[in-house]
Formats: sequence, structure tokens, C-alpha cells
Amino acid sequence: MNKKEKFFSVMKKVGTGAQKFSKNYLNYTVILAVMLVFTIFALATPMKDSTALLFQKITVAVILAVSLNFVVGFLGELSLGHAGFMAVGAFLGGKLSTILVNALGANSTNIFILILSLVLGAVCAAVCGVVVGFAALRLRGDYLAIVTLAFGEIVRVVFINSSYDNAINKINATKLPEFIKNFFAKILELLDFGGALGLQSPSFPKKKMYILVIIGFLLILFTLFVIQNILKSKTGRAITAIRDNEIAAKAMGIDVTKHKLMVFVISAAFAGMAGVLFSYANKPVSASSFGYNYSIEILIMVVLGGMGSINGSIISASLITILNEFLSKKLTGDNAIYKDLFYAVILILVIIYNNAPALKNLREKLNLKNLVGKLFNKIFKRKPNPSSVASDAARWDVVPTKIEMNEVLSTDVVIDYTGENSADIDERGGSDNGKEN
Amino acid sequence: MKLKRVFAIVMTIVLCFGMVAVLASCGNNEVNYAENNTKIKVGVSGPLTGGAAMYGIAVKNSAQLAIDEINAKGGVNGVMLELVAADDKHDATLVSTTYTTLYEGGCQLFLGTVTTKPGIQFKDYATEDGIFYLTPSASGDDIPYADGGFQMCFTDSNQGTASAKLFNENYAGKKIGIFYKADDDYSVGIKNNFVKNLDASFGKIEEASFTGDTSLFDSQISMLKDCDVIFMPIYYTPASQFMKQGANIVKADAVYFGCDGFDGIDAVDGFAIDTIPQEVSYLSHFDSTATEGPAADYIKAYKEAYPNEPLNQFGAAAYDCVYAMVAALEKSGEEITATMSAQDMSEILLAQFKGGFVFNGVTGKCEGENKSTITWNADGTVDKEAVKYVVKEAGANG
Amino acid sequence: MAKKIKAPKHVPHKRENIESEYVLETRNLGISFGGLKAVQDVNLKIKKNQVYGLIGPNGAGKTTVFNLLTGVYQPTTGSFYLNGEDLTGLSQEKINRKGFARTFQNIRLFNNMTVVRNVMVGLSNQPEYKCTLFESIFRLPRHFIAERKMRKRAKELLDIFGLLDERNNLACNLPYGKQRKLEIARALATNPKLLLLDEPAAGMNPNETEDLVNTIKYICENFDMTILLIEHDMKFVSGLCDQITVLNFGTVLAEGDTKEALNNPEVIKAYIGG
Amino acid sequence: MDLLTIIINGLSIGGIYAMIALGYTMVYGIAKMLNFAHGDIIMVGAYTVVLLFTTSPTVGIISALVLCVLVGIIVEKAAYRPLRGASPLAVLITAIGVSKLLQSAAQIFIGSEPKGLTLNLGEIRLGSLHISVLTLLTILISVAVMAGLTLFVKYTKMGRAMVAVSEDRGAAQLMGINVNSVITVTFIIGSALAALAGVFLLFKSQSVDSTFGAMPGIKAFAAAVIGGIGSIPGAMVGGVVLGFIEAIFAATPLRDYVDAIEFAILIIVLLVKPTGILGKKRREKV
Repeated sequence: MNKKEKFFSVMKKVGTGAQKFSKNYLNYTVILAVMLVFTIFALATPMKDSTALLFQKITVAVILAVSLNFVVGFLGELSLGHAGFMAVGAFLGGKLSTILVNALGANSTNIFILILSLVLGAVCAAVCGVVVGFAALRLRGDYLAIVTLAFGEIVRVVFINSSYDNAINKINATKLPEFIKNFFAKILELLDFGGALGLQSPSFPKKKMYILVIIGFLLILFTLFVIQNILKSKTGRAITAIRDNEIAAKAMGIDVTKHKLMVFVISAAFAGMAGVLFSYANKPVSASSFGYNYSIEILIMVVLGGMGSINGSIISASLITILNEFLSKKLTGDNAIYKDLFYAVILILVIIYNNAPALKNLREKLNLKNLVGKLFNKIFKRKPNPSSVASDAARWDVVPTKIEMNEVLSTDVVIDYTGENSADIDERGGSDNGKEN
Repeated sequence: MKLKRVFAIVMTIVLCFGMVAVLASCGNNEVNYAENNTKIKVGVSGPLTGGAAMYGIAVKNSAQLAIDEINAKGGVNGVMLELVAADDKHDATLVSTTYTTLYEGGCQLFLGTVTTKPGIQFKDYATEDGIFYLTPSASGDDIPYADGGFQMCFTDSNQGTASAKLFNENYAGKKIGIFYKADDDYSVGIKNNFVKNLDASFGKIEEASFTGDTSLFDSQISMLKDCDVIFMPIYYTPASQFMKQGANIVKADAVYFGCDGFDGIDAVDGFAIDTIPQEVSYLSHFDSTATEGPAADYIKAYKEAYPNEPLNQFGAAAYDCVYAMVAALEKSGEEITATMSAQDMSEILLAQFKGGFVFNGVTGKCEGENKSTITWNADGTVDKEAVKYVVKEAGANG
Repeated sequence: MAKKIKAPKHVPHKRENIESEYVLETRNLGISFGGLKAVQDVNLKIKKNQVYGLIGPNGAGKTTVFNLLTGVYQPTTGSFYLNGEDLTGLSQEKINRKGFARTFQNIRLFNNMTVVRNVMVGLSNQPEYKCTLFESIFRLPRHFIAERKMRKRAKELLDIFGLLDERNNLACNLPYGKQRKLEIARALATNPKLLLLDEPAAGMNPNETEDLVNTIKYICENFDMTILLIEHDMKFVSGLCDQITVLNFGTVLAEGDTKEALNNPEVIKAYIGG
Repeated sequence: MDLLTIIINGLSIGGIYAMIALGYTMVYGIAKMLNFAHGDIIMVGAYTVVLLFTTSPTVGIISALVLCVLVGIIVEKAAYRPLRGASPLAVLITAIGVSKLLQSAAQIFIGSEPKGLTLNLGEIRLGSLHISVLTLLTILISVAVMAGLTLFVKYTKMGRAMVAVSEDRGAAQLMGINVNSVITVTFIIGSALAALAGVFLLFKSQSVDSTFGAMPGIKAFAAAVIGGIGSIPGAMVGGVVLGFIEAIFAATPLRDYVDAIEFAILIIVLLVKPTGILGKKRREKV
């Protein structure tokens, strides 16, 4: 088979697959289509570097936004440490690829090594997800948000100080036996993530960046596949049930512990993967890129796309990334600050519009929520009559905005003083609705 | 129902075609110099906003100043120059944008990045495209390389070594302290080399560090208060905060000794340097307090052109960079046109810079009215003389 | 991490099963918050297929008993048994899986989910709909089979409560009475052996109440169900329950046949005031 | 570093954290929201003082108080009040938005370069020990503020109304307490405390930029949590504890990990004793 035939046969297969998907899964179809067009272009004509680099950023942003939405939109917990998970993936995946590339003398574009790094990055981030998930079992709302923020900062500080040249020198200056010195040196070398300057892990050259973009698209599809399938299963119902009313969910026999941990772990794993993609596109991988501000940037994407709307997250992540790129070229000097101001104002307005109890009537009248998602549903998927909007298969697109969510979140702290499964529930939020007995 | 599905397919196709159009408009990878360029474009990526903006702005202004001067004198063999500055906010992840903006925008001469962290990514890209750059101020040890990355400033390790040498000669027997920023590659790089090259006779060196945006240095001051000489491989803002907060606690006859990051410390907003009793000096390749000689001429020209903008050694180095590249082009004797490709121009420059090119500039040690002599090593590092400048003598005057 | 140094002197209950003819048996069940004994010495004995009433004035500790039985609170004294199996000290979800299902006094539905999905949440843990997360993610046949079966079962349950037509509406959009019914349907979905209803008729008009009485009777007969309910509406209680326990200030005031207990002078005194 | 120096350093930074934490704890206890923008109100105060310092320090401090209170009221009315009764998630995200808004506004109006001043209040020498007057002032004023707040809460009508609102907003409303005005007063007090903290923080660091308050803000929240959120003495204790942690670790090789250690302690406190050192526990009714 020559190259052309092979290409067409692959295309044909992908084509039939795409048709099958499009029946039920619109977002897969669109992303697949975009990916195919991109691939054709990348292969047919050498595409501009800036285009490939932009798409690379978009793929990372989409994975991050969708995985954060899983926690914020569906579990109903605010995570301000998503960039921390990403950092774990970026550094550990990047470290692995550095070691492997050096050890095997391989090319930095070796796909096999990339996949191994993706796996390691995801696993390590998932382990951190377990740690934060455990916090989520005991804490809720503001407190959990602070813990995730603290987690992100800890990760950043640890990686930014991860250069141990001084420690190695100090150990070498001692009178320890040589093998112990070597042992410590090896360990510290393994833990060395470049410190302040960052990790100079292997990355794709610009001309090959399209390969990373295609892998990014495949990872988006994988992310959607996992998260959407979870959401459209009994596990997904359990997760949204916990979001809507944790106490009732427990009374229905739902293992809140298991589900919360699971959501944090899965979300962290995908953030870790996005981190590995990031490490393959950026040099050096610097811990200062993964600060609190980056977590907020992802959160903005999620909020503007609509909490609880996967399609919204995909669209807003893409648009915001493109807009950022555009603005950073167009706005120079002092004007660049207006971008941050703009996002801050938009964030506040969107939240107030979507959540203010006083605007309920306005909301119902305008019905703008998930405008894009709705347009999508309207155009592509669903019958236009109202009952189909509420068709339960699509119901995971709904965002909790009612007071009831307050009821869930107002109980911030669940303490277990006895150390057993006692259910002393600390009330910190103070419920606003007088319905409680 | 069926109609909707058809509509869905149509919509998807439209979307794809839209993307095709977008991608097509991006064109292919070849930069069309003949169409875009009427002048030689000089590109620089630096922080024009954010915390490090003062360095990027100084570089941008100084490069513009040099270009204006060169153009006024008739350009490079009659071809005019034009500056393109892109904002990387001192963020390595934005280099993908700034580099492509510059390269695809048709730049032919590159000043690289202003700071080190973005510079590494820039170096990668430049290597891939076969681009020569002469960075004014990205001082990291990873920045220079033999096949196209040259520096106008000293590398961090060279600065550390030079400072240590100076300490060995001048401060023997004194108690040395170091105050550095642990999460800054510039600071850590200099500090490590400084410690490595310091004579063993100094005994224990007190090390105090800080991270992030911290501006409270109580603990660090307490640790360093008994030192005779405090080495500060940091930028001037935290240094000035340390000096203000420690004015009464640190020994009054102590010396604050900095690197090129100190340049401009006497002009920090709200810092009355005369009120502190300690001596402040630094080792640098540029004297921003010069009142005569080439450095002073540059400062005068800069202040006339940009009266309210930051002025520091970054800018002076950028000013030299532009002149150096132009001088190299002119010296090569090749025909220079505005539509040459960046690669062609890089080839000419690289041959010059690797071939013992000598440049006379405002940075480095200027004797009287004579400009300094600057040469480059084959590995891309610069060879010029650093000078110790005393910003302020010991004793409070305020 | 959480050393038990700071924990209150709560001796962990050692679970021991007993021989019991009752679906629910509690022995000296009690809880105190700080020094306040909210509930003490409650001994309930509920036979199979019985509708048992738990009544008492406001603040008598009825809901607290429910919370003890469903694991929301851990009893400080006593124990309770389901068909002789000791469930004391288990967590809420475990108690539910053992066979206790409850409704709440202030309705706690999954408001942003559709009616049918609310019920399907209740069905999650039934062994006949078992499918692992892996099977769900990769859409293996068992996922589809389980989903189809769950949906069918959920529709059946909704049909019983006359909610079938509302199944694709959001739970929060239902009228109050239907929300109450949905809560019961959802509780039934967990296939309990004992159903605990906390004021099921609260806020209902007489017609709705009557409707509810019939539904509860229907459940009892057709689902082989035992029901423990809290209610203020005496007509409702006497129409449904064959036995009741009257609580006052956390202690049992009277128990036994509904008529007798209600005519007990102590009970009348507690209700009328005194 | 000797122990006394560590103690003094700890108290000096701890006093400032305590002052910020007091504001946090007031707002969190009564408005039941994590006011992420609290740190940025500190920045507003510090900028005001810096810009007016050459005119007159007193005028600067007074205008800082006034401006911060105004900003606090505006933020509360415009951003937080519409969300009263909405999910805490929404309120928290809005607070983050307000924080970003204030930071970028400061950058636009004042510029991204730090502004500074030079100030030397002198110091007291006791043998080898040097205590700066500023440190003493910081400690004295934060103790005074704590005492004042405690008295205010205990003995004034508004203070008691605040306690009532923090205990049960619904019931307080039924008792005829104007919850809106109580919350506004809380924000006024909180912002005034932030302004005060901003002044001291500025006098200490002698320089301010747009992210000046962000880190101290988050750390002070940590202090408030460690001390027990909602508790006025708790905020004080938490602030000092955090100050000591910082001072102690600054003298060890772990100094570069100070932030991480503080946050780790915060996480541990939240997991093990979420009510903090002096907080009290409540239960939710089902």
C-alpha cells in the first residue's frame, strides 16, 4: 500500500466511526471533524508554526476545562488547585521522558515515550487526587476550596525548590562512605526537577508540533469518552445526586466517599495528562507557570462555559485560548492589563446573572443559560419540544442554581470526632432557608 | 427529526470548512520577506507588562533609540531598520506566541528574549529555524550557544565567578552574607557560582533567601545583621526593600554588594538611598550613573527620547546589541537588502560573531570618551570588562 | 492522624446479632448531645407488614429516632436490629443497603435531576442492576442491560405513584404533593425491608392525604413492606397504623395499639398541654 | 538567630496577620462567605497611603481607611449582595473575580511597577536586642483592635445583632434585625481592619504593588482557620501562631518551603480539627 492509499483507508475507517458517533455524541463528532481537518492540513501543506502552537494550547485548555468541570460542575465542589495536578503531571511525566530519552538515546518525538509519560503523569496526578479527595470527604465548600488552593501552592513551592545541588554538595562534604553519598546523589538527582529555572524536558520541535496536537485531540476524545460515559451511567447519577443533596444521597445508599474520591482522582488524572502535553510543548517546564492564577484561568473557562456543561467548557476553553492569543498580540504595553480586567468583570457578571436569586425571573425570561450548549442541542440533537430538553439523557447539562444547592454546600465541615462513622455534621454555612427543622 | 440530522451534518461540514478557511488563511510555513518587508525588521521578545515590565520596556525603548539613530544616519547600507517588540510577560509559555509573531512577521534580526526563562524556549525555536540572536540581557547559562545564540550580558555563572573574584581580592577576612531569591534562576545561578568560587578562608557564609512576592524580610535581616559584606544577586526592588527595612539593624559599616540587577537601584520609587547608612555597590557591565563618556551619551539620548520610562543596564545592552548587529552586517561586506531572509542574515551574522568580531559599545568598561571593547567567545558568551560601581558611599546623608 | 484522644467518651458498640421475630427491634436506644438526653430508652418492636406510627409533640425526638435508625446520628446507648441483625453503628449508606430507607421531613430530592433519574439513583445498589464503573465507561453490554432494566423498574415505580407522565421533568419543578410521593418512590427503589416516612402527609390537603393513605396501604400489601412513620395528623395515623409509640421529651410516653395509646391520659395531656 | 529575635520577628509579622485575620473572621462569621478580595482591599489601603504619603502621612492613613471602607461597601453591595442566598460556590467565584478586578484596576490606574516610601520609626534597644517601634505598634494596635472588637460585639446593640446573624440569619431576621445592614457594617469593619493592616504592612515592607495583599490575605485566612474561624481571639492566636511558624522556619534550611509548610499546617488543621484552636462546633439538623 502506498502512502496515499493507506491514508484513504484510514480516513474511510475514521469516517464510518464518525458517522456512528454523530448519532448520539455530537461533541465527539465535531472534535473528530476538527481533528481530521487539522490533520489533513498538517500533512498536506506545512502549516504555520503559530497555528500548530495555538491548537496545541487549545487541546491542553480543553482537557483542563472539561476535567475541572467534572469536579466543579458535577460534584459541586470548587477546586482552586487544578493547576497543581497539572504541574504534577507535567513534572513527573517530563522527568520520565527526560530519563527515557537520555537512557534510550531516543528522539524527543518518540511517541512510545510520550505515551509512557502520559500514563505516569496521569497516575501521579491521580495519587495527588486521592490526597485532595480525602480532604473532600471531610470538608466542603469554602474550606475545601482553600485546601485545594493550598495544595496547588504546596506543589508549586516544592517544584520550584526542587534543585538539590547544594544538598548534594553538602552530602559530598561529609565523611559518609562513598556508596551512601552516591545513593543520596542518585536519589536527589531523581527528585531534581530543575528548581527555579524549571525542567528542560524533551519537547516537540515546532515543525512536528502537529503530532502533539493530534495526540491532544485524541486525548480530548478520551477525556470526553470517560467523563461523559461516567456521567451517563449510574455512577454519574450518584455524583450529581451528591451534588444536589448529599444527605439524601447517603440515605439512598450511595457511597459518598467512594464517589467523591473517584471524581477527584479522575479529574486529577486528566489534568495530569494535560500537564504532560504541556511539558512536551514548553521548555523549560517552570513551576511558576502553575500558580494559583492558572487555576483561576481554568476556572474562568469552566464558569463562562457553564458549570455542568461539557460542551460549554469545550467551547469556552477554545474561545478563551484563541482570544488570549489574539489579545496578547493586539494589546501591547499598558493595554494588556485590560484583558485581566475584562475577564474579571465578565466572571463577576456571569456568576451574578446565573446565580442571583433576584434575577430568577429575568433568567427565565431570557433563558440564556448554556446558550451555546442549547443551540447545539437545538440544532443537532434534540427534538424542539420542551420535554426533550428535559430528556434525561441530556439532563447532566443542568446547572444547580437553586437555593437547594445552598443547602448542600452550607454544611461545610463534616467532622468525625469519634473517628468512626459518626455523623456529626458541623454547620458552618448557616442555612438561609428556614425549611430546616 | 431527520431534518435536524441533515442540518447537523451540514453544520459540521460548514464548521470544518470554516476551519479550512482559517487554516488556509494562515498560509504555509514559508515567510514571505519579499512581500512583507520594506525595512529590515528587528525582533525582540520581552516583558512589556507585568512585574518584569521595566526591563522589557527599557530594552524596547533602547533598541528603538538605536534604530532611530541608525536610520537617521542612513540605515544599514541605505536600508532602514524597524523594531518589532512582542510581549512575553516573562512567561515561558508565551514564547510560542511571541516567537511566531516575530518570525512569521518577517523579522530578520533578533534580540532574543529579555529574560532567561522565556529565552530557553526561544533558543529551541531559533535553533530549529536556523536563526541568529544576540540577547541583551537573558543571562542564563543555557542561553548562549555556538550556532547562533550570543549574549551581550555576562552569564549568571560568569557574574558569580567575577563577584567571587572581587570578594577574594577586596574583602578578605570579612564576614560574608548572601541574600538571594530562591525561586529565581538568575539569583540562584549567580549565588551558586559565587559560593563555589569564594575562597575557603572566608569561613561560614550566612545564607538568607526569600521566595515569591514576599516583601517582609525581618527574619532574613536578623540572619544577616552581623555580616560585613552582604552579597545580593537579586533585582533592585527586593534589594531596596531589604535595605530600607534593615537600615538600622544591619551593621552601619556593612556593604551591600549586588550584580547587574542592582543597576537602577538609586531610582527605585520611594527609596531614598541616602537615608541608609550602608555602602551600596555592584559589579556590572554598565554604569547608569555615568556623567561622561559613551554611557552618559546613551543615558542622555534615552532620557530625551523617553523621559518617564525606566532606564537600566538592560536597555544599554539592547542599545549595544542593535549597533553590534548592524556593525557586523556592515563589516561583512555582503549586500544587505530588506527582503533577505532571516536565515541568510543569520548566516552572515554568525560568521562575523564567531570570527573574532570586535565591537565598541557603551556597556563594558569605557575609558573616558572611548567606547568599550567587546568581543565574543565561540560559545556565544561575551568577553568584556565588568566594573565595580559604588552607588552610594557608606554613611547616611538623609 | 485523627487520634481518638479528643474523642468523647463514646464506647464503640460491639455488634451482636440476636434472635428476633421483629423486622425492627430497638433496645434502649438513646442519644445525648452534650449533656442533653435527646432520646432515651426507646424500645420499638415492629412486626413484618406492620404500619407503625411514631408520634409525639414537637421536639419530642421523633426525627432524632429516625436519624438514629438511619445512621445519621450514632446512638450513645442501646442498639437496633433488622430481623435480628445488629445494625448499630453502621454508616448511613450501609444501613440503607441493609434495608432501611427513609424520606425526609423537609423534602430532600435531587432537585436538578429528572424525576426518573431520582428514582434510578435509588436503584443503584440493587444487585440485579450491577455493572462496574469500567463497564459503564467502556459501554460493555452489561451497562446497557442494567440501564434498561433500571429505567424499566423506575418507570414501574413512578407509575404506582402516578408520576409516570412527569418522569422527564426536573424534580424541583414538581408540585409539593408529588415531591413527597417521589421521595417515597425513591426510597422504595432501594428495595428496603423497612420504610421510614418522616411526616409524609405534611402540607398535603385532605384529598392528597387520602390518596397517600391508599398508596401506603398499596405499598404495604404489594411490596411486602413494613413501615415506620412519623405523623402529626391523627386521622392519618389512626387510619393507617395498627400500633404506635408516643414520644415526649425523648422518652416513650405510651405504646401499643393505636386506639389505646391515643386514649392514654398521659398522651392527651402531652398533646393538649399540661 | 537567637530565640528572642525569632519571637520578636514572629510577633511582628504575626500581629499583621492577626489584624487581617480579624477582618476575615468577622466577614466569614457573619456574611458566611470567604471574601477573597479582603487581601486586595489591603492593597488598596497601602496604595492610598503611598500615594499620599509625601503630602501628609496622617491624611494618607485617614484616606486609606475611608477609601477601603468605600471599596468594601461597594464590593459588598454590587457583587456579593445580589448573590445572597445563592450557592456559596457562586459567591466564592465572585469573590475571586472581585479580587482579580481590584488587582487589575490597580495595575491600570497606578502601574505595574512597585511604589515605595522610606520610613524609619526608630527602634528600642534592650541590650543586644533591637525591637523596632513599628513592631511594638503593630502588636499593641492589633491587641487593642481585638479587645475593641470583642467589647463591640459583646456590649453594643449592633455587636449583638452580629452575633445573632452569625448564629442564625433566618431567626435573626425574624427577630427584627436588619440583616443587610448588619452585613454592611461587618464589611465596613472588615475593610477598615484591612486598611489598618495595609498601613502596617506597608510601613513594614515600605513598598507596594498590585499583588501586595494577595499572599498575606490567603495566609491570614489560614491564620483565621487555624485560630478557629468566627472567633475573634482565635484570629489573634492564629495570626501569631502563623507568624511564629514563619519566623522559626526562616532560620532553618527549610526556609524556602515556608509557604508550603504553612499551607500544609492549614490542611492538617482543617482535616483534624476544622474548628481551629478556639472555634466551636455546631451540628446540622436533618
